[in-house]
Amino acid sequence: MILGLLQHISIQNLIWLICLLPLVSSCINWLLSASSSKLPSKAANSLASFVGISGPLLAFFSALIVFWVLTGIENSEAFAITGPLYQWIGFGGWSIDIGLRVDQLSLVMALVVTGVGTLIHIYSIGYMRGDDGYPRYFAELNLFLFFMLLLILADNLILMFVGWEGVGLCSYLLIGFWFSDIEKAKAGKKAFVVNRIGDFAFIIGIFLIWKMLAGQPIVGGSPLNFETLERNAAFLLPIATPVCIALFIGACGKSAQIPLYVWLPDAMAGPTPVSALIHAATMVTAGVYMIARLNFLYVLSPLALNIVAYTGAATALFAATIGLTQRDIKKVLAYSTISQLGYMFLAEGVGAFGAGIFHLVTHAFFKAALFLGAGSVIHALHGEQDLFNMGGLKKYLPGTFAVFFVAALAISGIWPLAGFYSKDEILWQVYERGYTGLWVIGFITAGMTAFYMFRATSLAFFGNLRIGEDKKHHIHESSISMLVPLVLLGVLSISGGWIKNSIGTFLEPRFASVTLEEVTHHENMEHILAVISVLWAAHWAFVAWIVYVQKPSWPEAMANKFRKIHSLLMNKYFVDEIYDAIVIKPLAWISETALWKGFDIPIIDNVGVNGSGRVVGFFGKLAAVLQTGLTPHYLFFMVIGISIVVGWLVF
Amino acid sequence: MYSLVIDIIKVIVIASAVLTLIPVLIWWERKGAAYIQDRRGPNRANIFGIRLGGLIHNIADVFKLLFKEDIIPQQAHKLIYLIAPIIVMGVAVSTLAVIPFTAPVKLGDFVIKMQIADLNVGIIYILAIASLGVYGVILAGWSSNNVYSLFGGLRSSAQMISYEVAMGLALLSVIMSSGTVRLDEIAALQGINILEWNFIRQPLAFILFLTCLFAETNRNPFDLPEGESELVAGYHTEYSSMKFALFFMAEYAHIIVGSMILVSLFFGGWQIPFLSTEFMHDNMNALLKLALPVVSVSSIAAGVLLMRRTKKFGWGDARDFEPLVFGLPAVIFGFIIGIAAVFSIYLNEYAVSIITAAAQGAIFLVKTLFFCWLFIWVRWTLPRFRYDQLMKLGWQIMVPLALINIIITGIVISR
Amino acid sequence: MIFYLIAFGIVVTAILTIASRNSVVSALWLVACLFAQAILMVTLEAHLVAAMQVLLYAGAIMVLILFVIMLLNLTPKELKWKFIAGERLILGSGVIYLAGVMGLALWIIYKKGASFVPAAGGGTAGTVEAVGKLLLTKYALPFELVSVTLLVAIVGAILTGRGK
Amino acid sequence: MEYIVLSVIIFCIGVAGILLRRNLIIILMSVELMLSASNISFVAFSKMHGNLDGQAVVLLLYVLAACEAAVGLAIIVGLFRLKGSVDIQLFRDLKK
Repeated sequence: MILGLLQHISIQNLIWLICLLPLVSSCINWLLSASSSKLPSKAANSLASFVGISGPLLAFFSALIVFWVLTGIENSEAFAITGPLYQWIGFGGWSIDIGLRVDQLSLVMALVVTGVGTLIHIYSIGYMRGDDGYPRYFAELNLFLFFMLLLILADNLILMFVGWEGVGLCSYLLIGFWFSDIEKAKAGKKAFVVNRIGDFAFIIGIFLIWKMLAGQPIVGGSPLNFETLERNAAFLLPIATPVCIALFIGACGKSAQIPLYVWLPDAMAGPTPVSALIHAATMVTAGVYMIARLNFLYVLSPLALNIVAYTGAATALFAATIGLTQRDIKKVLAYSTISQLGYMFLAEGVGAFGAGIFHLVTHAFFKAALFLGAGSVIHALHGEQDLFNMGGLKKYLPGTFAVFFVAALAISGIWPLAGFYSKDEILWQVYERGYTGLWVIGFITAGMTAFYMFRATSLAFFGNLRIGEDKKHHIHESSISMLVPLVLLGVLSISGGWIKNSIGTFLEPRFASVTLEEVTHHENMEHILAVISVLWAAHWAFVAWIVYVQKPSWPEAMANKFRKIHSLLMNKYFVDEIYDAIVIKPLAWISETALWKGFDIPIIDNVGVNGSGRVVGFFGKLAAVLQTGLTPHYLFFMVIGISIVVGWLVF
Repeated sequence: MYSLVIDIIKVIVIASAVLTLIPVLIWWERKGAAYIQDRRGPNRANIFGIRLGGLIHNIADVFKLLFKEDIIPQQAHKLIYLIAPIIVMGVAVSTLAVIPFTAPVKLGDFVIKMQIADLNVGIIYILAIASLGVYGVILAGWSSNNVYSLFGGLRSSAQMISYEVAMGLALLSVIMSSGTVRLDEIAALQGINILEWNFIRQPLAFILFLTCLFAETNRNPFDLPEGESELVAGYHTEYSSMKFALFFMAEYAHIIVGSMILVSLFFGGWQIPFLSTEFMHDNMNALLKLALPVVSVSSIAAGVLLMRRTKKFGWGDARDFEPLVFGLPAVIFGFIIGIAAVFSIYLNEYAVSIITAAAQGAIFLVKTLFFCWLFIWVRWTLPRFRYDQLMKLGWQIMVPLALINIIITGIVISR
Repeated sequence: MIFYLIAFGIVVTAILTIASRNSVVSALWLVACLFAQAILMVTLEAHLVAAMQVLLYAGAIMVLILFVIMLLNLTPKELKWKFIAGERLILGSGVIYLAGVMGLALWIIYKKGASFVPAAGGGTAGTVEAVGKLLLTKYALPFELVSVTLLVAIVGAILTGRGK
Repeated sequence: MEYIVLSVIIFCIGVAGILLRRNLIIILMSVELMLSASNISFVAFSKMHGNLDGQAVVLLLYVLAACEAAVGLAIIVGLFRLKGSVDIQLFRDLKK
């Protein structure tokens, strides 16, 4: 039947369908949201959830069909399908098209985004039940999915930037979903503003590319098209370093790397499925994806690649240390996300783009599982997020516990779960390419990851129940609509890593250009390192379990002993305060005294706006003498004017 | 030079013929009304006892109107008050210019079109002139300086503008199916077969046009501009004497001219059913041999029948011999025709042409009079519309119907 | 010769149009003027245009204007011949303007010495078929645009005239 | 050429009417006069150039004249409702 259907649907249309289906359901949900006061809320909500799920689900199926069809094509060059729809901007022989591009890289991303996105949508039905803004929630979530797919499938930088900005907007909307709470609204604003810094750098990067390519005898169509860029990469050699750095700053903003990571922990203010979808699985990986997409550009600049690698490693370690001490379960996961994103950048920085993307995929699975598990816990405890108020939930929430535990094992890198394969691949690539220092950092971070993940698991699910009596009898396992996605994600967390070899070969054509140096295989070394890192992670996981379950007094003691370090970590190295002191305060002062009181009021307001008004008013008063209010007088002037013009023409 | 003379002759003949028809129509209306209301109608006025079935009444009317005092209201705008009836009458008569009365008459090499002016804009000329007709009414109403008159004038102008739209649209479908705007061509195109005349081919247009004609002539059931139960006498309330007579006559002139247009457009004009011009031309002598005895016998029989009524009532004065006025000439006419038939006179080509034309003209006249009778018939049997009903009918029923008709015609002729 | 006769008629009726005290009389003079113009167009072989001039201008537009005049039923005071404010200035300038334009026109005629010469070969008889064909082929777009304009004008007139 | 001069003269008479009269209806009629003046020159040019374009344009102009009359009269009626007069001198609310 599918084959019969496929004969009627061209593959190009299907690609557009992937992108547009979420937009359609978003539009319908916006309408529902706008008219929700007129509809019975129950009907509106069920309609909203139906529409909200069917869009991503159909998009996922479309992506699957595209995948299925395209893997049947032998020729890997023909794999890249671009579908330009129409010219968007055109000038002087240059043009920017609206077009989508499906190749191995974007297809993998699209599958992950639509797949995980669909699961989280289904989860949201249970999680958001009874919320006032139910249709609005789905509308925004669907809109996000649309922009994310646009970002992924775009065939040129400008359209990608549209998606880039769109996901930023949706992130802002969803972080501040409960905008009546001023703190949450502020968190959304913070995410938006911080992202803007990165976006600015991104735009500058695009401009630099444009400037460089202008006037060059480029081959191919639209100059910002990825394909054209790849073919003409040689022209960009002189400015590869600044371009790559500028684009990387953009990636830093979106993917929460030092120094622009500060928004991500605050972004936990949004609903937990949003955190899972946007701030763990999809949007934050946009930077990783962008660098992988532009790998042909990055390989031109070893300096930029090194910057990427070192920034990634630093972020991984830095965020992991903060994660050690956080009390809020979602904050722990947030710092964990930052840390794992650091891993991905580390991989890309050393030139192992495939490993980075692979980690992205597995991370999407287990981090989504962790977040949804945390969401399930929070849901069960009626909004309680403090780890030290939980404990012993294993008994009450067996399903959630199983998934959370498996996902924690996965992220820690225990064989044979998903995280092991991807993280080990990264560490091995780092080691193999000679970045031994970075490998050490990554190795230490892996241990920390295992520790803080099992700290969180232990505090939440083992030991005694520390929650207040009043909330105890409310504790219940989540509904089926929440559990099914959880379990599916758990299964994916287990099995996601087994595709390591096939995904490597699958993605290879995209990264064919990346050959930093001749890589020689050390089979034994790889296995030895793998065993070491599994043992290392397991060791720290066990330590965490001992410390937080068997000897609950130890953490207290440790904290007292290393009071300064602990408070430094507790307060996230005071980064927010430092930013406040060196950036925000001076900026606010300059804005107020110099720009507002010093320039805006006296010059723009008085001279510019009111002054021009006064000048016009003065001449207006002069001209008002002519205005008698009598139509014949106006006609008289008109006739005189026409007579003059006609006289001018005649003579 | 010849053509100018012929034109002048045509104008005089046609105008006088139509003007002669007016008193006949007035008489007919009176008698028709009486017949419909089951009474006798005018039958008192006489000349030496000869009443001609009330026809003498018209002569009495003329004398009355001629010698009546001509009153011009003090506040009236004198010039316009004077001009208005002239406009009405002039417009009514000037439409005659494009009506074809017979097929073109061939006298040797000389072809005379029996049409005063052969304009290439045809129907549009009729519409243009008809649209001027409203000026007479509206100016009469305004210049009288009488509120009722003014209302009559206003109603008339609104009514005429409204119905002109439907009229033009109805005519458009006829023009479309005929492919020409010249009246003579439209009349000629309809042929001698009754089933090909336009009232069969364009039934909706015919009904719409007929209705609009009633409205344009201000006749019942559309006589709101003069509706005597509401506006005394409408726009001619203040008129008297011969000025009133002009309005009065113009109404009947309108009816006659309107009927003529209707006949030309929808009822084959001068076409005699099943007898084409050429056929008559070629076989006129044979036709006369057939027709003349019939005419002769029927004329004598009618005359004898009439004369048998002499002295029926025994009044003892000239009235007793009244039937002789028509009966005797009929008998004499019948005998003359009979003699002609017996001696079988042979007609030359010119005479044949003229007789053909006369027959066609006669048929045209008969058709016209039939529609004049329709006008009278409708007037005395239908009630008057209310003004809003009138407007609704015009704009919401007739115009859409006319448009639908145009669309249907377009579909049919484009096939 | 006949042209000068008609032209004289047109000019006289036009002047009477703007000079009449009573707007009804004025409208009638305008009708006469338009009628005279129609006759002028007949002499130029523009038969359809002439018929349309009578049908549309005299038959429809002027009837509408008369209708409105009568509907408004102006008082005698309204009918007085009144100049607008600043009359001397405008009257003076108007006269100068008229004199100037007419003088200019006459001067151009005198200078150029050109006279009206009809194009050779004819083909300018404005029959319904010829003009209609032109309207529906070459001028199809303006024709449609004018129809839309008419529709807009109708809607506008109804909305404006409906009052409250 | 005579036709053009006639057209110009009629046009100028129309302009004079607009400038000098205070009655709105007469002003409207003056506008119509100006429009018809242009018709004369169109028809004359049509004859002069030996084609029918001028006449076609005149037919379009009639429609525009009808539009103008309809809208203009509607405005006049509205103004009359407002002030009870059609004296153009009364309508100077823009000055206030």
